[in-house]
Amino acid sequence: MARRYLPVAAFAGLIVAIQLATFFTGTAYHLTQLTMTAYYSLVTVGLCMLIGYAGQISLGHAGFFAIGGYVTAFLTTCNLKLHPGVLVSVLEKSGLLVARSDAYGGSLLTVHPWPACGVAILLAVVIAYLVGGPVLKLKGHYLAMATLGFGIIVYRMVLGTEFLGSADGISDVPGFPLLSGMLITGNSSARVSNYYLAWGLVILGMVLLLNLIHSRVGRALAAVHGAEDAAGAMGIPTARYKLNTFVLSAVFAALAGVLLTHYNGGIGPSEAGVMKSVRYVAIVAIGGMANLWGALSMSLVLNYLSLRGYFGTYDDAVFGVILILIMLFAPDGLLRRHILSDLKRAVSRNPAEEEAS
Amino acid sequence: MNGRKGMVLAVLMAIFLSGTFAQAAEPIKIGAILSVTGPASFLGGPEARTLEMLVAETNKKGGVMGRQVQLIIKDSGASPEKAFSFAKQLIDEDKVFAIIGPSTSGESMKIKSVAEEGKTILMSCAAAEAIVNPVAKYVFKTPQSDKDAILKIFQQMKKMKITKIGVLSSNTGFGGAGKGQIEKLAPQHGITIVANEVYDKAASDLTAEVTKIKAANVQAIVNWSIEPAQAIVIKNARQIGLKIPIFQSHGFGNIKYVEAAGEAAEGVLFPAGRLLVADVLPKKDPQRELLLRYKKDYMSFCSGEECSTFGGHAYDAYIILLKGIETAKSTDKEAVRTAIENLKGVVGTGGIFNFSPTDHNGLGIDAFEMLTVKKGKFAIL
Amino acid sequence: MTLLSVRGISKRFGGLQAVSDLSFDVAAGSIKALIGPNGAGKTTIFNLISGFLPPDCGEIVFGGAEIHGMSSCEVAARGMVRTFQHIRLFPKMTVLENIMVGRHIHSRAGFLAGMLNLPFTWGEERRIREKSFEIMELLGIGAHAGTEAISLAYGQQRVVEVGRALACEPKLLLLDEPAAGLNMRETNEMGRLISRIREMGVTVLLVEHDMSLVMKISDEVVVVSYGEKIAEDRPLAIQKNREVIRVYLGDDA
Amino acid sequence: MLGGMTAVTLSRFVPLPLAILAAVVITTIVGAIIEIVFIRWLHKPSVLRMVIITIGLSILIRETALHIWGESVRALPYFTGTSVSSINLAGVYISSQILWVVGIGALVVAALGAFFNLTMLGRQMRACSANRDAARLCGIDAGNMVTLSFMVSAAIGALGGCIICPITYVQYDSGTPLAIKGFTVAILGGLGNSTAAVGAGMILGILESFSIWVLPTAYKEAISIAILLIILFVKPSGIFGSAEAARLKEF
Repeated sequence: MARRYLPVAAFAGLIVAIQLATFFTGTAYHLTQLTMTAYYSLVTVGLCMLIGYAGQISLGHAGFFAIGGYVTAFLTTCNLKLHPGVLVSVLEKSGLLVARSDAYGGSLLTVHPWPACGVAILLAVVIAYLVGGPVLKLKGHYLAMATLGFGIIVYRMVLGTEFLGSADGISDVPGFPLLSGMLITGNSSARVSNYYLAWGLVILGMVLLLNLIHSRVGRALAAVHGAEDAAGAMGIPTARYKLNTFVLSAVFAALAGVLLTHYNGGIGPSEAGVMKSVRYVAIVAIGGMANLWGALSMSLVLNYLSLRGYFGTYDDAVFGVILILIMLFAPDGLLRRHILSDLKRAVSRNPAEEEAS
Repeated sequence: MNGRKGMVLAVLMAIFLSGTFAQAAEPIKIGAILSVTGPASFLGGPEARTLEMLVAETNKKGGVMGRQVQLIIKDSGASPEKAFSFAKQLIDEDKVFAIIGPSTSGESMKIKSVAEEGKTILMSCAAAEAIVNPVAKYVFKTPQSDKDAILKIFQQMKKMKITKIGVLSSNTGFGGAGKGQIEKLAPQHGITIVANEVYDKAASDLTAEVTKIKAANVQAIVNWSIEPAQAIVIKNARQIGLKIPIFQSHGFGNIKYVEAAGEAAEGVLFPAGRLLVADVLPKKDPQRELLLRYKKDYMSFCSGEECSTFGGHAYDAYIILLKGIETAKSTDKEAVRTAIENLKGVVGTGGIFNFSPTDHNGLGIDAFEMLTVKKGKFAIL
Repeated sequence: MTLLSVRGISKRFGGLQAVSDLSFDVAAGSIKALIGPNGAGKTTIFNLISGFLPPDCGEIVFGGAEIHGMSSCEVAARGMVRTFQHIRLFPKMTVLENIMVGRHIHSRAGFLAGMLNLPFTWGEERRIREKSFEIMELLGIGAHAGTEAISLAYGQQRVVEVGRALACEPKLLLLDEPAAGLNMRETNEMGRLISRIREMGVTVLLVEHDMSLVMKISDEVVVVSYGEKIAEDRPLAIQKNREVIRVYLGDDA
Repeated sequence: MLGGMTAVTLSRFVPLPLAILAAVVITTIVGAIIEIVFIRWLHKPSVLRMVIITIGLSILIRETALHIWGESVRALPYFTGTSVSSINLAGVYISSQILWVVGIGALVVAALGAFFNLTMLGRQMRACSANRDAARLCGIDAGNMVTLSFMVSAAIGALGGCIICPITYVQYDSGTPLAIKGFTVAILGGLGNSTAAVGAGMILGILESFSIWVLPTAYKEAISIAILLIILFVKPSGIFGSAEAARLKEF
């Protein structure tokens, strides 16, 4: 048990250390990108669960992210004052709606972020079940292409749908009020609280996934991944377990989509793009496929660098190159479990060689 | 404990002081968020090159108010989330004086509130009306409004006695905004829309769409897009034997589309700024000199590449900023912002800018000229 | 009492009639062997019974319920567990973990309980672990608990696979060539193990090539050739059956 | 995309047919180099690995093209006639370039068919796809066959890019959507069946064109993907392929 949670504590320490470091060096602006990184990391660890532990690739997870983001963005910006009706008044009485004014003085009546988030997650779950059922029956490149196809369909839908803003996406999404009066928003004043909130969520997600991996279900998933027919013969409902993991990772993606959309104050079709999905897979691949901590740390580094624009106009190319190199030279990922022993071996060998020479 | 606190204070003081001391000699930082790559690279590419050219020019002349200009270009790849991240970074971290861009309306809309919050001037290079309406204190835009372009087209239609039109638009922000404005303005000008089609911005064949329009028996086609698809529209329309006038948006202002469409482009009508027809403008036109200079400079800077109106938007954004600094005689963001808001008669590539607190675009219908294509070249109608 | 009853099942692959109109019963508490020359369709029969393949026609009744058309995991949940001709241990998992997977159908912590690490799962995990150790001790592989299963010697891998199946506490254990690839000593041990499993109250149906093993441990033998049953009898009688001898040794015999 | 771009660049210096030929040759070489550098030396790569490598490569090629050719749109001139000239076939207007596309497409299919059925090399390649190990035992160098198949498909892709780009233009990112559509058509027709692929391509094109009468045009691209998904769910062997053939190609 301690072994499972020790890294979690260490990671939490790292998060606090980073914040303190930015505070004392007066570079708190780094926290903005780090917060965004946290939400992307949520997608990554969910996907890592699916790829690494259930052994199913998905090249369409940006689709789930976009479903979450777009649903909440649409519901919290669509001015229901313009569409009065029985349904609207019923919703208003039930407290699901909120009247607010936008930044330029116009008054709006929109869905409250909490129910919007609920709807977004629910929709992602339903779609994941509907898509996952038939898709997960496929294998190899058929599975890859089918999930890719799903991602492209979502991309095309948001791009072609007028009420989702077409190519412009949706702007002016309000902050997400939490119970304690905290607000998920990109405003600089709420930077520190949002940073902790986002990473707190990631840590919570990690704890949940680590628990799952070490549970009966995690063992069953590993069995399915290792030898599917034998797992079936042991009474493990392989199809259902794969589907559940797919849905679980879709929920992670959708939740990240919801929260990042509130943080950024908007969402655009680029979040649903194929490149985004490929990027998530690339990060999981470098992290070592079945290695949640690897995926998390690579996500932290790469997303942060990308969001700060370090890769310039080579942003997509960088991820393409990473994918190729990893798949060519280290298909098990850079951060695989025995890297420490590899290092030890290398270290212990070197002095011996030096002595010999 | 006290000692440690004191040390922290001292460090912070040092950082603060070094900041103020350095101010005098430090360059003016101007950030630019442009989609140099990605689906809107045809906007961001020329914009980035134009800015690089202008900044090099300014610095060669000794800078502005004795200070050099430092340009920080961030490639957003047309992703709003990156634009958001970069805007935060430029404002909070680089503490830029102003941001030029983003290239697309979607991105501009998303960082409108970031610029407001960060009290930093944003000179958007995107066209959507919503960027400056409602007016945000710090947000300006340089491209002409869709509305004025459409009004210009409708004026022309009145002259040609056209009342029944078919509308095509791409599914981008530009296309959607144009379509919305056409639908809104057409009834006021006695024009009926009998066919209305939206196509994908990456479409490579639009025969089906133009066939549908042909079936609706219209007197003219209006196509609203900025993508290569606009060349495909005219080609497909002519191929199915449709001979009615075709109007394009000001997004047609790139000679490459004329080249791509070849003979089909002949006779296409579209409103545009005067940049495209600079060499045939009358001598007394106030924009002529600036336009010719931009064309020449851009071509020599980019080794032979023709300039486009998109680069012009960045050009205008930059010269308006400089004008603002010169007028305000300071680099105080607030003072410059007020100065820009009251600028009148600034000659740019897109027209003559007259800003006011309620108009952060500053261009009117006279910014447009009705153009056509004659023998593979743009010409004034 | 009959535990498993196979009634007239057939299976066709394209132009090949792999199994045709096959019927036999397995009595509770017995060891039954399924033998036949290579390509007789023995593994296909196993696949049909254990739900890996649906039969084209016919019925399979297990413990009083019709199970044909059920998936392999449903069949397993009803208490029929199989092993594989080519060992299918779970890679990257220790012997202990492999056997713990066998306890799957006797535990119930799902996705939510697992993620939340609910208290009831702690006791459940402990019981899974205890039971798994018990089985490993029984099979004499307790010392390898922490070893990666597929790094063991071949013979031990077979034992682990049987152990994993036993962890399911099956009513009926299907063993697909349990002695394949084992040496003489290991084969004898496997024979003793199978007899012991029967003594524990588990019914066994096995496919095996090693005739001495089959004749030593089975109560009854079914002989198939080209997908058809040609004999079903006690081992001694089978050894004297002319048809069986003809099938195995050719027409000249 | 690569073929089209190269042809456009070359057509400034040499006559059109020569430029296209050179573009096809160059792309073929690039295809071979990619196979040799990235695929050949991998020892029994898993399909997942191959798929991910291919996706990575497509991104890399696209980004390289962006940095070589920039973001602008290019086009080749029409082979015959101009962009407005069209041929009236029983009241239907068809651009002459369409006839070129159809004609060359038919030629390529015929040539492929002949190659696979009549030449030794073609038969060897089919043997490799059916059973790599068995083919190797028969003395066929499977590695060379894979390189060759990469070259052939690269050449055909480049040729396709050249003949279609006067109509659709070519840009640095015009390859990816075509690749997905190509995969859809290949699956639809059953992998490894070029005649059926042509039929499948026509069906897909017709469905897409008609879809705009029912659905908003912007969803047109999604249609082909949706069809791909449905085919994968219902009959992964393709509508023209047999289940037996598909099982042979199971990975």
